Amino acid sequence: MIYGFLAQLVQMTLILVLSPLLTGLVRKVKARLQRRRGPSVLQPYRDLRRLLGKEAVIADNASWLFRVAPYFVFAATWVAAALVPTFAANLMFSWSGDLIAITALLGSARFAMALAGMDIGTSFGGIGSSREMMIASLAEPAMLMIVFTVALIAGSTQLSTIAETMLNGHVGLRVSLALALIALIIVAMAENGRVPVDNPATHLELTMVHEAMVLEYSGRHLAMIELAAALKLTLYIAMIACVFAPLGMASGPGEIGADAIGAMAWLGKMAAGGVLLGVAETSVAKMRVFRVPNFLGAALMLGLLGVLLLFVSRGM
Amino acid sequence: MTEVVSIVPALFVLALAGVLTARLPAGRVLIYGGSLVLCAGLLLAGFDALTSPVQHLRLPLGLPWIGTNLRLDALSGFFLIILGLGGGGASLFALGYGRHEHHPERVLPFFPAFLAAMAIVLVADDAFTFLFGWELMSLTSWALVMAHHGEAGNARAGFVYLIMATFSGLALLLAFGMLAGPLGGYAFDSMRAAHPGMGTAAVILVVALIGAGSKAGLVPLHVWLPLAHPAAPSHVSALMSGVMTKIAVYGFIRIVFDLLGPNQWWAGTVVLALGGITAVLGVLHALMERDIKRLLAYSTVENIGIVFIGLGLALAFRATGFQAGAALALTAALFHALNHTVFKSLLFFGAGAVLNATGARDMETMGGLIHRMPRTSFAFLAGCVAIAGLPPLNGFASEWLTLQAILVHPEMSEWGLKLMIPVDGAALALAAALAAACFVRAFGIVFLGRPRSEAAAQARETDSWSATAMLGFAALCLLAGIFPGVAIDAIAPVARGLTGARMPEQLTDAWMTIAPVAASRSSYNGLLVFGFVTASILLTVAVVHRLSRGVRRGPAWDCGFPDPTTASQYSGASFAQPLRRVFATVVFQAGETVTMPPPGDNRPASIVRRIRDPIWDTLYLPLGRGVGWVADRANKMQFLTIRRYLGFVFGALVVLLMALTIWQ
Amino acid sequence: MGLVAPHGLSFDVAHMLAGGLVLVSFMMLYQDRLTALLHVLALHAFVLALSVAWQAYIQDAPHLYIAAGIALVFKAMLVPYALRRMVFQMGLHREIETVGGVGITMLAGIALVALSLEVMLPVTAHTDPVAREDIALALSVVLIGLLMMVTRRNAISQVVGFMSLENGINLAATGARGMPLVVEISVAFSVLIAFIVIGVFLFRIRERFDTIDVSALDRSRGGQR
Amino acid sequence: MPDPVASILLTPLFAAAILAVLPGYRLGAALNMLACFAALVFAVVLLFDRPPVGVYLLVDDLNIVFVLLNCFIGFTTSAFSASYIGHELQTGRLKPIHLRFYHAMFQIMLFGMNLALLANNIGLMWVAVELATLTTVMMVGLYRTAEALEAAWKYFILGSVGIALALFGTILVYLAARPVIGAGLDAMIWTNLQQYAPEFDPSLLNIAFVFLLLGYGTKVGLVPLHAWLPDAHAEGPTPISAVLSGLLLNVALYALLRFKVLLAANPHAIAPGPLMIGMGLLSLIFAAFMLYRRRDIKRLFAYSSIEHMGIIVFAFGMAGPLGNFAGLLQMTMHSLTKSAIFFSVGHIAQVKASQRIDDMGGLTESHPLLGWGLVAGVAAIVGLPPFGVFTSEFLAVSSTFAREPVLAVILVAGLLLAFGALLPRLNEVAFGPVKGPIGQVHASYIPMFAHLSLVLMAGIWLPPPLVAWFQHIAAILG
Repeated sequence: MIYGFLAQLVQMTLILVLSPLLTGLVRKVKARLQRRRGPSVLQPYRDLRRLLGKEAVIADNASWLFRVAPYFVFAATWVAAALVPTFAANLMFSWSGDLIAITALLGSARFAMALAGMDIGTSFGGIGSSREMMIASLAEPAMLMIVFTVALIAGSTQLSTIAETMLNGHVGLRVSLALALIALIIVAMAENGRVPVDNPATHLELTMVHEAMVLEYSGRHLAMIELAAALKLTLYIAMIACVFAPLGMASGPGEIGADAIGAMAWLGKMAAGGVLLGVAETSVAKMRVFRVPNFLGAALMLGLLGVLLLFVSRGM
Repeated sequence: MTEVVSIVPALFVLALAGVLTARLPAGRVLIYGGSLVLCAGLLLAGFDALTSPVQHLRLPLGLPWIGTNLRLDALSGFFLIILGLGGGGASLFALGYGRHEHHPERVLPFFPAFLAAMAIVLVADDAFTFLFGWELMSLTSWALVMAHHGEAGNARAGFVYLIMATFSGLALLLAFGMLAGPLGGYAFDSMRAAHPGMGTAAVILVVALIGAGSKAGLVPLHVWLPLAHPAAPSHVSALMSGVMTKIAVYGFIRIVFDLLGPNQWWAGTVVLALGGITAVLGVLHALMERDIKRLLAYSTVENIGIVFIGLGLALAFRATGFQAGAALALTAALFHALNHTVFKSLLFFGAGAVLNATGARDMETMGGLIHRMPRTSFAFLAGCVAIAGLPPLNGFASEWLTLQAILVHPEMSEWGLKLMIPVDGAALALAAALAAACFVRAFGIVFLGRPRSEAAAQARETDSWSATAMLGFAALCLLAGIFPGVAIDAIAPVARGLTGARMPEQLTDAWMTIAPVAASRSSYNGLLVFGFVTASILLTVAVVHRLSRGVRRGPAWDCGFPDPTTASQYSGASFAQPLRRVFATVVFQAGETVTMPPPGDNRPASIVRRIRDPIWDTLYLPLGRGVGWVADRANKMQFLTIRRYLGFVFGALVVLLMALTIWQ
Repeated sequence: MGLVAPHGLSFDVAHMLAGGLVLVSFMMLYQDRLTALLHVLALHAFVLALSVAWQAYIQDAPHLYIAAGIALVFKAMLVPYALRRMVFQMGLHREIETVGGVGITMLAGIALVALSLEVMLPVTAHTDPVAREDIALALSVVLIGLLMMVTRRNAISQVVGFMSLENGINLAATGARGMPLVVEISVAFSVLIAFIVIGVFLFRIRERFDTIDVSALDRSRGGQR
Repeated sequence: MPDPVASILLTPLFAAAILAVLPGYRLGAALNMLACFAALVFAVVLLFDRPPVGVYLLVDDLNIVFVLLNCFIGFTTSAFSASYIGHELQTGRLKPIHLRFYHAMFQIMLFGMNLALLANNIGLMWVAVELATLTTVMMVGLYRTAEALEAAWKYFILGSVGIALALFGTILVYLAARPVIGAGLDAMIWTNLQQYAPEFDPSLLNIAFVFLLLGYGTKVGLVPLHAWLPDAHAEGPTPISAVLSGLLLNVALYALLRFKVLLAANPHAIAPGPLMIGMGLLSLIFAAFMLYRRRDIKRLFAYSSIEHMGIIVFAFGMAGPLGNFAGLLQMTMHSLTKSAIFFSVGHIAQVKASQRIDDMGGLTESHPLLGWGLVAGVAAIVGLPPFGVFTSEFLAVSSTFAREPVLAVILVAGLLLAFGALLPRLNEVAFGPVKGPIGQVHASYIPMFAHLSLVLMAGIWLPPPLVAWFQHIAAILG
């Protein structure tokens, strides 16, 4: 009981603490690939500290919503991330929300973010929110299709159960799973605002999506948003790992050994994911905003195809 | 039972009182206060009926050899709860809102009558009583739609509405005629007893779907909603959108699930297809809309689509003998119906408050209301989150259940279901995502940003009655979201009555987690999610505020080019533009023409958007034209010479005589 | 005397008279001058009177003589005379009007006679043949009268057509053995009223429109009503 | 206590005689109402002591309904016409001399109708119908305008042809009856005819029915024999429009029903049902389409009368206990509702000094009682609850769909079409901006609301004895 509670606590803190590191890692990889030395992998922590230290300047006509949004975004993302099994499945509260709930929690965070973007009534905030919702309106269904595929194979929408099925069950290689994986990667790109959908580094107004939304933020609010973004990235990579490479994950908190192994394995996967992401981002170019729908539409179609295959002929 | 039987006449008495006292200020308090109390009574009766055994009552009214048969079972009880909730909320809201009504004498008499008619439908146990209530419901609500008959377009709205309503009534009449058989067994019991053949059952099902669907707003029979709902006073719109469409759902369930008995699996596919199309088309329409109440009406269409997806699943599962799944799907549908009543009423209340404050329904003239109307904006925000299907509010709970129902049973042997169920899953997901976008737009344009008109800048917060109603419903959204188990267990008897199975008991779990099948398969705990989010918000705030320095106000940054004119901020149309490019170009043949004068020319640039409703263009316009064409031809028969008319008589005589010779 | 045996003299005469009536109806169809038409109308009524009288004789029903008298006086004399005066007053006596060729109208008439015979054929014979044949012929007279009203434009010729129709009904009524007096009286009575009212109307109509051509009455209007 | 039947027939006659010479319209109107009321009282008395079947007169379950309805609507209409005529006199459209004529004719017309209903002799009935027709022709022509004269003329010509055909049919029936019953009066008495109908010569009956259907059908206003009806309704004084729609059509329908019973009784004769169903549906659909382009409010409701007659004839054609019951109820409700509508329309036309819909608008604003009365009337006539027409249409449609789905679908389509035509006109007249003069008219609302409340009551609760009675009649009609 106590241990289970501790495990849950560890899980939450682990994700929270490590997520900036992952961002830093990705940046570092990109920098190296671009023949730059780049900042240290710990740079994100420093940024956060700096932002927290600054006083926050907010517009005169900002409403309470503008001030609450960052905290809500952060909290929702954090809770969602905490629900993804990292080193061990079947954590104490893992059943309080399944894969669909996680997706929806991220949706709420996005909802709040988009509203905050419109609060000041600037043109850029509008651009950001409107594009963000447009992207989401395709990414979310795609995500749900992926959830369907996985859930139909595992017979559950519960991430822990899915991980165990993938781990122990005789799933084997499946067409629909492959489709789902591709779709999930595309969605993850879009959701985290990475190249080719959006560029987290850019501040060229007309190409911004996420950055345009948060343009008015500063100080601790901005810190919260940055942290939330990092958490989200971690969450997606962890999710991919948990579903498609649950190797080494402990089937449940209990004996220290298994958990330790699981933690090690997880850290490895995260690192690998970060490196791969960096490579991917440097190797492709950002696309125009209105090409994004086709990109995501492809993901949606892939996901739907996977589900249809499962429905029409079991065992694919 | 006795409560209902005493409440309905009381409502009619109120209607009469409304005729007499309409012009007095006391009339408003009397009518709406009375309706509030009586709706509370209906609510209690509904709760009572959920648990207690079926009650019958026969009154010596209507057709003597049939009588007026009333029946109160779990299903009626559940929808009585919906009616009591929505009606009570509307009455409470109207206690304050009605103050701004210019023609109270056109609203007060019909409001209680409308409620009474809906109650009659819910407890009717024979075709005559049912249709009596059904048509009366249409008539009274039509009168309410025509309350502001002076405004442009309302006459047309009332026309389209009443035509479609009568169409639905006649369709149901045909269905009942088929069920009753030539001997006229109009009592529902005899209909249950009679088991129609397959062909007959198919006809009945289709006709009933048309009849109930056109009242509920299924595509392509939805055209009246976006016309009629905005035309009515806001609390009536809330009632029509939040409750009346549910009464239509009730009609469908009562006929198809209860009276018709076992069905074929293809029925499920038909309903699923319609539901999916309705959900997506409805929300797309809502996205393109700039009139706030029309937007809400279209979103009602979307939610009805979601409800019907659940019903279709239930039909499919029931036909394939998978009763647990049927129970799950039906529960999801009913739960969503209940939730929709709550948040749609809330949203229409908010729209009404805004309408009063700014005197406009056009979102493009609003903005920044969050500063002027804090309570309204807060409640409206809650409604938006709920209807967008986001945790931890109730919209998510029911949509989550529906998704679980889609996932619960992939092993289908029928090809139609194999294809239709996953496609509907995609449609549902798409609809949910688009709804989120739609309501970000709605709230953002109306309440956030800077005021786009003087009226918006001068807006004043609404009265405390209305605020109470809105905040109360907002609280309900939260409660239903974090304690979904309560609702599910409450629905269980309904599901058992109609599908022979029920969802597993939910409230046994200590943490109030809901698990449709088993916790290992899928589970959701609204309470915990809510708790975690709140806790971590508080935690973070505490920590961060300790670490960091204070907050300073300053001019907006806006990349260094802050623009004083409010026109520079994003408008509803520009917000919808990316989505319009992505979806509407295909569905609505949307297009835009930009005229950009050359540099140095100081004529204003302009952009014109076109959107066409494919349903209206392909179905209703040709129909209307056809009728007009025939009418013109027939009209030539007027004012002929007497000789011609004699010719007709002569012709008729000769023809009949010839027919006679041939017959002999 | 009760039933007469079929194929007796009485039968032949009755039959001949009825046939004669049909013949006169055809003459009406043929006539396209109003004055001549009125003469034929008089003849028509005269033949009717004869056949009614004959019926009165063979049925030994004195009251039918009254009906015959009414037919003779009113229909064969007064009415044609009045109409004739009207025609001259309004200077219509030169008018020639038909709709569709005479030939076609006659063909239609023949077809109608065939139809009425065909319709009456299956009637079982235990109604005595006199009545049956008479009814068949009366039916054809009625139909031809209607045909006349349909094909003629002029109000007066329409009135004529209507009267020939009434004559046909008279024939039928008298042919029906033992039909109570009520009916004949009512028939004559109604015809009388009808005629008076028509007269009243013609009078009023002429006072408002310079022609009594009925089609001038229902001129097509602009705008919908 | 005088013999009620005789009194019902004689009261109007005496009244007519007096009214013809009585000066002063107030007195005339009062006497008119009084006479009608007396007739109504006697009709009610008829319910309780029913005289024995006579050679000429007959009172049975079937016709007593019609007689009661006739006297009741006659009375309410006379009350309405009192206020209506007063206004016509002020505006000078009518002169006192006309009024004397009008009142006398009104009574004679009622006499004719009651006689037609009470007659036990097909010949007598025919005479009575003819009488009623002629009087109504006079009334229609009352205004002496070109349109009125034309309408009356059209009505007269078509009516006389129709009546002639009906007479021919009557003669044929006599011919069919004579071999069985024997020559003479007996062969024309309803009671005998009904008794011996099975032995009649079927083919004669068939031909007879064709003629009777067309003859009396002209009066009922069945398409394609309807041409006189709209003009007569539109051009005559509104009380007459009310009487035409409310009563005369019913009288003709009654005659038709009687003969239908004869035919139905004869096993070898053609079934009258299909003919009536066909003509009924034709009338319904045609009238529904004709409703669309109407701009004259009285003409509009005249066509709606045709439509409803179509429904009624259809229901009687479908027969069966439910069909006949629906037909009877529909007929009663239609008479009450339509005359109520004409009551309100009459006053509306007087207020606006026009019958054109374009000159009307926003009546619920300017004249709430008239406006809402009209709204209620139209809601009732299109068959919306809580009004009685809903009940009958419910029975008609539902009972048909189980037996003949196609016919039911056509019927529903017709109803919907008619509704779609009436509703926009109602919107124009009752809602929207106020148009035309808004002066108040000295109107008596009692008749209109009396009818409407009756219809309302019938929609909510039908007295069981009435229902039992209707069911008995339905059984008679087979």
